Amino acid sequence: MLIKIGREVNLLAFSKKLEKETGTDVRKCYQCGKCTAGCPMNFEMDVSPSQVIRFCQLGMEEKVLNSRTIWYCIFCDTCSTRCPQGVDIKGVMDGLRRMAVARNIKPKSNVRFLEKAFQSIIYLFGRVYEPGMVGMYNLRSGNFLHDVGYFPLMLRKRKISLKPHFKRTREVRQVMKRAQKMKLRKAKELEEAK
Amino acid sequence: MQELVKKAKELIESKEVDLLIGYQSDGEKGAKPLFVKNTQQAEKLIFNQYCLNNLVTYLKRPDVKALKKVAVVAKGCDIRSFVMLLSENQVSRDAIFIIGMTCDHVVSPDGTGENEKCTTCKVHNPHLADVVLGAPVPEKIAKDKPVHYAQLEKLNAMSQEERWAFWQEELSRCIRCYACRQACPLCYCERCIVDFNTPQWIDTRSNPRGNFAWNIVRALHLAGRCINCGECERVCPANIPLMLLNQSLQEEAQEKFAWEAGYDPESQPPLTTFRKEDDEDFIR
Amino acid sequence: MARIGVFVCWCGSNIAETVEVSKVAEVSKSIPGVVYSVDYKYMCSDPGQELVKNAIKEYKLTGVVVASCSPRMHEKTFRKAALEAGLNPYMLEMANIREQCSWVHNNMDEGTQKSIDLVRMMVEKVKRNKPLDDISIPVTKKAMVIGGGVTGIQAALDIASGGIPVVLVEKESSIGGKMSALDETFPTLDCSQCILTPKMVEVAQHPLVQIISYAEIEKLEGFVGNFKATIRKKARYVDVDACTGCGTCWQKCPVKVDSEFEQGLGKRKAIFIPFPQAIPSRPRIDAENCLKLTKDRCGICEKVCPTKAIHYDDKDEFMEVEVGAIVVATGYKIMPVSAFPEYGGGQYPDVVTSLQFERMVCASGPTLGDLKRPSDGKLPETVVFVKCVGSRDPEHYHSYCSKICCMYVAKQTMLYRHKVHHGNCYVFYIDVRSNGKNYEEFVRRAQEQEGAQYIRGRVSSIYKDGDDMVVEGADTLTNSQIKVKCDLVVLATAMEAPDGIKQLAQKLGIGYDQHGFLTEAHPKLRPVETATAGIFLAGCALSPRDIPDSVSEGSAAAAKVLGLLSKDTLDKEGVVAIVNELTCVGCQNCIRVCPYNAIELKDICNRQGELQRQVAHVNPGLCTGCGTCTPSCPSRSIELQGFRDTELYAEINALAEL
Amino acid sequence: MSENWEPKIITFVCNWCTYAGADLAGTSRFKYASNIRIIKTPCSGRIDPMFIVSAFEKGADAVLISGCHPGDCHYNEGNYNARRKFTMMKRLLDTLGVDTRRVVFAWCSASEGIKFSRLVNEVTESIKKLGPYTDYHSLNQEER
Amino acid sequence: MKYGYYPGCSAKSTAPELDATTLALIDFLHLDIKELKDWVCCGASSMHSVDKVLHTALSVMTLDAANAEERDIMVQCPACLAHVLEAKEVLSKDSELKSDVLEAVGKQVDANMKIRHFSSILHDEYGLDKIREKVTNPLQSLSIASYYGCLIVRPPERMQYDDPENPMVMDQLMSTCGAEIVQWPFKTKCCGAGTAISDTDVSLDLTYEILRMAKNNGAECICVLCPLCQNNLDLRQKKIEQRYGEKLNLPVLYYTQLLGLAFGLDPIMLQLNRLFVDPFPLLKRKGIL
Repeated sequence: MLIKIGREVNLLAFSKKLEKETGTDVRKCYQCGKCTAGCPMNFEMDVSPSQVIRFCQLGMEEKVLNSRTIWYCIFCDTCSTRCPQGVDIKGVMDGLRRMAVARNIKPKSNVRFLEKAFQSIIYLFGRVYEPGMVGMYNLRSGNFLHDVGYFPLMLRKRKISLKPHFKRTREVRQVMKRAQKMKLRKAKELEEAK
Repeated sequence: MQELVKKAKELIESKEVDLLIGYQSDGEKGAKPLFVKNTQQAEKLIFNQYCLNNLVTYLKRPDVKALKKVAVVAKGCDIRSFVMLLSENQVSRDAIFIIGMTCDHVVSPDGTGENEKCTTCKVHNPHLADVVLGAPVPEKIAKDKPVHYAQLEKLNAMSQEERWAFWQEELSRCIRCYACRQACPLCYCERCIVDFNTPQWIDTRSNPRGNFAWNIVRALHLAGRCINCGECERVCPANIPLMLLNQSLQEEAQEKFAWEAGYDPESQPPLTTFRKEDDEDFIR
Repeated sequence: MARIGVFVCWCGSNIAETVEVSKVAEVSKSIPGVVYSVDYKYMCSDPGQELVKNAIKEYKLTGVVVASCSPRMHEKTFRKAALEAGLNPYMLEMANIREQCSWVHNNMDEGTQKSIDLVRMMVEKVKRNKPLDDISIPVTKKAMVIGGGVTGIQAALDIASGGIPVVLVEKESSIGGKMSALDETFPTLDCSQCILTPKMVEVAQHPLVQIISYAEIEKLEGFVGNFKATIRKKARYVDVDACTGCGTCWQKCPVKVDSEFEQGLGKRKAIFIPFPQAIPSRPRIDAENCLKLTKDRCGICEKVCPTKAIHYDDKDEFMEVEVGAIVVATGYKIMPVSAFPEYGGGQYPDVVTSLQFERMVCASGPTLGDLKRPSDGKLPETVVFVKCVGSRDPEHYHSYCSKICCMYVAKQTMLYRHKVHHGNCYVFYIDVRSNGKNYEEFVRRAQEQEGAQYIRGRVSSIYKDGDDMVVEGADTLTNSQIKVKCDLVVLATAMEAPDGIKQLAQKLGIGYDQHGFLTEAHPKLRPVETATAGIFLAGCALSPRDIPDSVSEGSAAAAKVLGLLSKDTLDKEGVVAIVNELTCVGCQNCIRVCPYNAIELKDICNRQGELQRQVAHVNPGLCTGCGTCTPSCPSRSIELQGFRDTELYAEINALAEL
Repeated sequence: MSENWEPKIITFVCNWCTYAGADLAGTSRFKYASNIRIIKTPCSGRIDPMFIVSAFEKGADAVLISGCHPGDCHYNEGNYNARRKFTMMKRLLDTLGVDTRRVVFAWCSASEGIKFSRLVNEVTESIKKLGPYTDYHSLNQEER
Repeated sequence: MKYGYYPGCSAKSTAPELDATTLALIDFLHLDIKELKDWVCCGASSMHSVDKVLHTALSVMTLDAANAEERDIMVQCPACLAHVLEAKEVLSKDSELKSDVLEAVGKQVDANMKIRHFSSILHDEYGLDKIREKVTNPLQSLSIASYYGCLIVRPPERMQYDDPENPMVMDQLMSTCGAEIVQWPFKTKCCGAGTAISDTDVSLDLTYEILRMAKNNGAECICVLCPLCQNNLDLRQKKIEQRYGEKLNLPVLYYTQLLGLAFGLDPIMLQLNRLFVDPFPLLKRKGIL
C-alpha cells in the first residue's frame, strides 16, 4: 500500500469532519491497540479497530468507509470503555456507518438489511414486531429461510406472536417524516454551501 | 415579652452582663433601641414586628467593646451579622450574650406591610444564640436553596445605559453623611478608606465622581459579607436604594462561590479564600 | 523636596529608531521635581553608569528614573550603580521604553509620546518611593532530609560531607527505600543490595548524620534558614538504644503476617525488622497484629529480650529540630494489581506487579530466588510482561509515562531467562523508551540475545481459564489479536505519589501537581528547588525517575543546601508588607489571603498586660512581597513596600494629565 | 469626539507573567497599538479593584488587567484571590451601569508574547469602536 | 419511588417472561411502578447507525410519555436504558442535535426525570436488606454465574450502573437470595448481540466461549438481565452444543425469575416453561422447586 500525501491534502480535514459527526477527536489516539485487543468482532474485520482510527488520522476516508469493519462493529463498547485516551471508537464506527449510508456505499454485511427492515417495522407499528422484521430482513438479504427454523419453537414458547402491536404510530410516522425532511434539507444546504 | 423581661432581669441581677441592648417601644407602631443597665429599665423591654434595628451594630462601638460582657437582643437576621463579626475577629464569643428572638417578620421601614428582607429569610429561628425566646416559626426556605431578590430583577432587566442613568440619578442625592457606614454592623474600620489621603482614593466632596466612587467602595467592602439586614438603606436620608448593590453582590457570591454570609462562623468570607475551579469565563 | 534625575537611553538604534530620545529627555525636564535629564547611547555601559553615578552626586538626586530596556534586564545593574553613588537602590525605577515601546511600535510620534508618559509615570512613582533596606536573616546551619531511600541517603551523605549536620527522617523502621527490595538493576545487572547497603552503612556511621526512623513530619514552622520541624516518632515499642538487634524476639514471636517488604509474598513476625540488612537493625512491633497489644496475651518478646528493650506502653513521641534547609525525597509507590479490574482486579494470585516479581526472583526473597508462581508454586514456563499498566492512561489512571518500566521489564525478562533457560517470555509494549546511557543496547540485548519476545500492543484483559492465565492483547504491527496462555503475568504498574504526600506538602507549604508529585520551582532552571525558599526536592517525589537520576538529584539538592547554608546570614529584598498597627482592626483578611502564612495576629496589650486588641503582624522572613494582602485590607493598614498605594496611584495619576 | 482621538487604556499587569509576556512581545517585535500604559505590580493579587475606578476617573477609556494563568502564579495563589475580587468588581460595575466592555480581564503568561500583542490590539480596536468613555469622564466635570 | 415502567419491545415479544416476572415482582413488593402508557421503540441497536436525529427523537418521545405521567423511568432492557439515557444527555445541553431532535419530535421536552434499571432500583433503592426479609425459598447451593453483557455497564459514565469490568449488582441480589455466586471473568464480555440474526455463526463463537467459561467456573445456571443476551445464550444453546460437540446444559434465567423463585412465587407465573434450556431438572435437584 502506498499512501501519498501531496500538498493539497489536509490530513486534519477528515479528523475534524469526524469530530463534528461523532464528537470524538481521533487525533488523541496513540495506537496502543487496546481496542483491537478486546474487540469481540475483530476476527470478522478486514481492518482492526485501531487501524480504522489510524486511517482516520491519515484522512483515508474511502478506505474506512469501504471497510468490512464498520459493518461488523456490534457496539458492545468494550473498546471505548477501555481506551486510555478516551477515544470513542464505537462512536466513530457508528459515525462512519452513517457517513457510508449517506453516501450509499454498499454495506459489507447483512446488518444493513436488518437496519432497513427495522426502520420499516417501526414506521408501520411504532414498536418492534420480530416476525415481520426477520421476514423483511430475509426478503432484503435474499436469505429467505434464515432463522425460520426457530419460528415454530418460538411460537410454541409464545416468545413471538403473530399479531403486531401498534402504538402511537401516527406520531412516530410524523417524527420519521420530519427527520427525513430535515436530513434532505441539510443535505441540500450543504450542497448549496459548496 | 414576659420571658424577655425575666431573662433580662436575671442577667442584670446576677451581674452576668454589664449592659443589655434591646428594644423599647417608640409610639404605637415603632421601636427604638434600649440600653438596659438595671432591672427597672428592663421592664421597658419589648419585642415585636416593629423591632427593625439591627442591634448587633452597637457591638462595634469602642465603649461597648470595653465592657466585660454585653447581652444583645437579636433576630436571626441580626445574628448573621454577629456571625460575620465573629469570623472577622471583631467580637469575642464569650463577651456577648445573645438573646435570640424567633421572628416571623418585621415591618418594612415605612411601617407598612412585611419587610421585603423577611421574604428571603432562612433564620426565622436564631441559628446561634445563648438563649432563644419566642415560639418556633416554621422556616419557609431551605438552607441550601439560593435566594433571589425581587427588586434586583427590574434593575437587571435594564440596559447598561439605563442602569447608568438610574444610578446617576439616585447617587446624585448622596450628601456623604456616611449614615450608611455608621449603621452597618460590618463597617467597623477605625480609619475608613474614604478618610485616607495618601493617596486620596475617593473624592470626599459630594460630587458625582466622589459619590460614585464612595458607593463602589462601600459595596465592594461588603462583597461576600453583607447579610442583607438593610440598615444602610433604612437610615439613608436620601433614600438611595443601597441594598440593590449589596444584593447584587450577594447573588454573585451565591452563584459563583456558593456562599451566603452569616451562617457559619467557622467558614471564611469568599474574598479571603478561593477554589481553584472558580468560574473564570469573564477572563480572556 | 524631590530631586529626580531622568536618564534616557538610546540603546543604539534599538530605542532611538522609534523614539525621539532627546525630546523625551527635554520634556522630562518639565516634570515637576525633575532637576536633571540626559540621553545617552548606551546607559548600561560603564560610561553610562558613570553618568548616572556622577549625576546622583553632583545634583544630589533623591530619585532616579532610567528610561531604557525592561527592568528584567538591567534594574539590578542600575540599582547597584545607585547604591555605589550613595542612593538607596529602591529610589531608582526604570521606564521600559524598549521592550514595551520602541520594539512594539512603528510610529515615531507615538513612540515618543508613550515614552514621555512612561517616564512621567515613573517619576511620579519614584517621588513617592521610600528608601528600603534589604532584610538580613540568620541561618541555622543544619539540614533535614525527609525520606531515607537511595535519594535521601545520597543527599544526606553529600550534605554531611560538606560539614553540615543532617537529620534524616524515614517513615519506615529502616532506611533503604524501594531500592533495597530490588534484585538486580539495569543496565549493568549489578545486585541492588550489594551497591545500596554500603551506602546505608556509610550514612548510618557518619558522625554528622542523625537517622530518625519510623517517624514522620508533624509540623513545620519558620522560613528559609530558620525552620523548626516537629517530628513524630511513632510508637515502636522497642527501646532503640537498649536493643542490640540480637533477633531473639522476632525468632520467638508466634504471629505471622504478610510482609510489606516482600510485597505480600512472604511472611514476617509481629515484631520484626523489614529485611535482614535493615538500618537501624532494631525491630518494631506492629501494633495491629501483636497479641500483647491487641488481646493482652503472649508477651513473649518482652520475656525473651536480654536487654529489656520491649515497652508495650510506648507512645508516639515528638521532637523538635531547628534546621536551615530541607530536602524532600519521599519517593513513590507502585499501583497494586487490584486497581485494574480488566486484569483481574487482584483476584488471580498469578498476576503480580513488577515489584512482586523482583522479590520472586531475588536471592534474598521469600523463595530464596527459586522462581515459583504464587498460586501453586509451579515453575512458570511462560511469562507475560505487560507494560504501561496505569501509566499513559489519562482516561482511567495516570496520563504520565512511568519512565522506568521499559528498562526494568527488559531487565526482568533477562532475570527470568537466567532462571528458566527454556522459558518463554513475552512483553506487551506500546513504545520502548530507552533513552539513557547504555539503555538502548540493554533492551536490544534482551530481545536479541536473551530471548524476550516483544509484541507491540496493549492488553485488553487477563483472565484465568482452567490452570492457565490468558492474556488477550493485540499486535498492532500485524493488525491482529493475540491470546497468550501463560503461567504468570507481570504488570509494570504505574509509579504513583506515595500516600500522605499531599498532607506533607501542605505541612511544608510546597506545591504538588494533580498527580500528587511535588512541584519544582522551574522545570528546567530550578529543577530541585521549590517555590518555598529553603526547601528542595529530589528523586521520585518529583515524578518517576530511575536510580541514576534520583541519586544525581540527591546530590544536586545537597549542593543547593550547602550553598544556602554556607553563609551566616541571608539577604532578601526589602519588598515586604508592613502593617500600620494604629489603624489595623485585626479582621484577618490579610492573614487568610497570604499564600505564605507570613502574617499572624499579634496581641496589643496595655501596660498592665491586658489584651487591648489584636492586629496583623508580618514576618518579613516569610513575606515574599506578592502584595495580595493589600487590596484585601479594607482600611489600607497593610502596605507592600515598593508597591504602596500611593506609589501606584501616582502612576495612574500621572496619566491624568495627558 | 475629536478627529484624531485615540483611546487611553490603562493596563495593570503582574510582574512575573504578563509583564514578562509583554517583554517577550517586545523582543519578538510583535507590533501592537501604542494606546496602552502599563503599570506593574508584583502579582495580580496586588491589583486593587479600585484601580479601575481611579483609572476611569483619570480619563482612561478602558482598563486592561492581566496576570498569570491559574496554577502559574509565581506566588502560588495570588491570582486565585485576584480572580474572586475581579468577579465581584465586574458584577458591581455591571450593576452600576458601567460599560463593562471597557474592563478587560485576561491571563497572559510569560511565554504568550503573541497573546499579549493580540490582546492589546483587540482591546484597542474594540474601544476605538466604542469611542471615548464620556459617561464616566463627565463625572469629573459636574460639581455640585 | 415513583417510576413508569418502560418494558421495551423485546419484553413484549421475545422476552414475555421478563415482562411477566417484572410485573409479578412489582406487585409482590408493592412498588409504585406502572407501565408507561405511551412508550415507543427506542430505535434499538440499529437506528443510530442510520439517522442520529430520528434515533434520539424516538427515545425523546418515551421521555415525553414519562413526563406526561410525572414519573421517573424504570427500564428493563439495557439497550432501551442506554438510549433513553443518551436522549436525556442530548436534552441536557444545547447543541445542534438537540434542536434537530426537538424539531423532529415537534415539541419541547424536558428531561429532569431519573432513569434507572430495575435491578439498580431493587439493589439500592428497595435495598438488599428488605429483599433478604422477603426470601422464603432460598436458592440454596445453586451456583449462579451472573452475566451482564455489554450495554448495561458501558459506557460507564452514561450508564452509572456498576464497575464495567466486574459488576456485582446481580451477584449481590442472587447471594441475598441464598445462591452461591460464581466469580468469573466474562461477566461483561459481548455475546454478539444483533449479529445473531445477521451473522449467526459469528455470534455462536462468542456465546460458546461465554457458556464454556461459566461452566468451567462451576456455574449451574446463568442469570441475565438483557433479553438479547438471554436469547443468544438460551435459544441458540442447542445449536452451540451441536456445533462444538460439548454438552453445556446451562439454563439461562432472568434475574427476575430467580428473585421470584426465592420469594416463593408460583413457577407458572414466573414462566420458567418458556426457557429453551429446561431449568426444571436443576431446580428440582436443588430442592428449589
